[in-house]
Amino acid sequence: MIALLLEGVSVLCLGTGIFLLVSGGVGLLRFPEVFSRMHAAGVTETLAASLILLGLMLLAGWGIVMFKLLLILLFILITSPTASHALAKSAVHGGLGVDPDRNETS
Amino acid sequence: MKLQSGSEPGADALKYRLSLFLLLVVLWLGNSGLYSFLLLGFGLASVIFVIWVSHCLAVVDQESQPLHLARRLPKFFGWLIVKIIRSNIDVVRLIWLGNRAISPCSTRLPLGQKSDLGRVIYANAITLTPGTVAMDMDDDTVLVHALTREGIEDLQEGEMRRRVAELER
Amino acid sequence: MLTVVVIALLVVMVMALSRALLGPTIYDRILAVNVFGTKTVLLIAVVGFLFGRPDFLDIALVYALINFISVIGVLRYFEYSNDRHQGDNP
Amino acid sequence: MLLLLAITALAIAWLRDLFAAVMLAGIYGLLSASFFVSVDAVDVAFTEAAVGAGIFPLLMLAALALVGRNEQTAYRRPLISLLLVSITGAALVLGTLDMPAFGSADAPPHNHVAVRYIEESPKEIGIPNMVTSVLADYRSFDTLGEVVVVFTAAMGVLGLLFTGRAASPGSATERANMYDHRVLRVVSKMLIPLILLFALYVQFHGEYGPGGGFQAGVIFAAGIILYAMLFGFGNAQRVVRPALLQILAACGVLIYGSVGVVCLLSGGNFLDYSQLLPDPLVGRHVGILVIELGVGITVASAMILIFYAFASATVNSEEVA
Repeated sequence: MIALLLEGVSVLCLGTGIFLLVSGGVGLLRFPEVFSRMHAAGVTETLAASLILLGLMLLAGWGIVMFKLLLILLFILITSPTASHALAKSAVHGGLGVDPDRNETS
Repeated sequence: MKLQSGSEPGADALKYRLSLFLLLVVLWLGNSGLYSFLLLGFGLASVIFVIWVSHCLAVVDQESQPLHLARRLPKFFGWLIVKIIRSNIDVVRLIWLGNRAISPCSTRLPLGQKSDLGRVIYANAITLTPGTVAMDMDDDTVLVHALTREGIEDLQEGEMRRRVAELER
Repeated sequence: MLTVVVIALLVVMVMALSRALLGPTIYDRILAVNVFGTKTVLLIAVVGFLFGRPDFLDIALVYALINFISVIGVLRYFEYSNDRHQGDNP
Repeated sequence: MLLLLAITALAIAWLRDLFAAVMLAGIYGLLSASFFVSVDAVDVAFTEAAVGAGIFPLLMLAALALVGRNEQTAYRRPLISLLLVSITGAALVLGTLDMPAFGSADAPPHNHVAVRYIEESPKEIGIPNMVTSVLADYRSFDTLGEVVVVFTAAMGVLGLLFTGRAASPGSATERANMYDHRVLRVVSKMLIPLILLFALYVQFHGEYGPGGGFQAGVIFAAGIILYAMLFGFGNAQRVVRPALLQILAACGVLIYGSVGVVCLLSGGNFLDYSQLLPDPLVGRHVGILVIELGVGITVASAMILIFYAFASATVNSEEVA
């Protein structure tokens, strides 16, 4: 019973993960400029990745596999915003698109 | 960097090193899965070596081992997860609605944190919630880009900032 | 179910790859590489799971790490060369 | 998957912007590693992950910083080289025609040494990861050769580029960089110890799972390179001194070689570890551990040295310009 429940939840997680993943991919192709695309990439990297790894963790059960999956998840959650921030920052400094002074008042 | 860590009292430096030690030991044991005498010995040697190297590189201090925040972190993460889920739904909706639905804009928001660590947590929390990206930061403002006007307004209400500030109180 | 996940991951990887090819700016490419990297991490984790080989998770972890470092490296280089050739934007 | 690989490779050749080409090369590395994973070649995938996707783009970038970003337009029509490449390609294709069909059971790799490796290695060496036992025991000469190659490459690059002049530590620009990137600084301060520990974990678990000296060395080097990129080359060189690294790189080769000599002295063949200790199994085990350590040390120091060499050459050319 518990096992069945776990499997159901995990399938739910994986399914939602897939949907988010594909949505993020579509956004990556569809949005007009870098910063918007960055938000779409954020979708795939935060919740989609977490859900898929969570689904795997539920399938794995307690043990070393779960620990490693958790480690990967934490690593992604720490590094992905950092990398996005660095990217955004260097895009702004590279003089791309957004002029903060102009948009501040609008 | 050197100056910062050098000026700390000895007891504190020891505390951070101890916490790093525990962290590394957990990492090794969790990853290895083999508990033979030989490998545990290697593990201990590796942990000590890494602590020595990190000490040389001056990366062990208050910023990398945020012990003073540890007690309040779980509550913050709980809130952040809910926030992330909600903003994910928003962004996915926008993606399928297409380009007309979005109105990318950027603005500077005030930072209310005392330490660099607090600012970093705030910036990463902003970036981690899809729909808003922290683009640049100086001492007291952060430049945020959002997919929609609502995203900015949501941040301007300042709940996230208040929670991060609470974290380092 | 896992097979579906693998297929979805491959599809998203193709999307990221085409974004990397299309450009238009260098930042788009870096973003695409970053997305591609995290998807590879997931792909390897899932494939490892499918084959019943938990060793794969080590590789996935190395990937996550290497991906982060190389993105940072690329950005660092890029800022650096931007300083060098002022106004030499893509 | 292979199709994706081909597309990426074509795009790399086609792009004029070398920078974009490097980015794609990173993707190419990731792709080929996933391909290796899907054919179950774990160790190869591991190496590809660390080298092809990580270190290679970084070093290419360091080289790019040296030579400038845009490919020179070719003035001469490179007809001769095109011809040469075509001939070589045709020869290679011809060569593959002689090879047995993919996956056929009577192909040489399946009935020559592989069978022996697969059937005997658990008994003879007693470690679970067959790849490690093949690399570090049956083929330890080859591996020694590879380590020497890495070492020589590092020395060659040093001879060409390294001016011996370290960047002045804590110069104004470096400090500005650190201050600017506070998100990066804090996060990588948390991560660097973990990366280094993970490298050592890979080093010592080479016998049980995918991994070993090469991969561990590369990961370790990547950790240090991350530090160097964020905290300035001057700072990194102050802590991890190039002179020390040169000694270490030599030491790694020396460790490997001296294991062989010790084997000779104790009455066996060169690199025949079973002579190291009374119990041949334990002896082999120890031998593999020690040479893997040697490999790890050499690879890590060689990679960091090469990176330093590029970086300092760039900084110096900057100062001249």
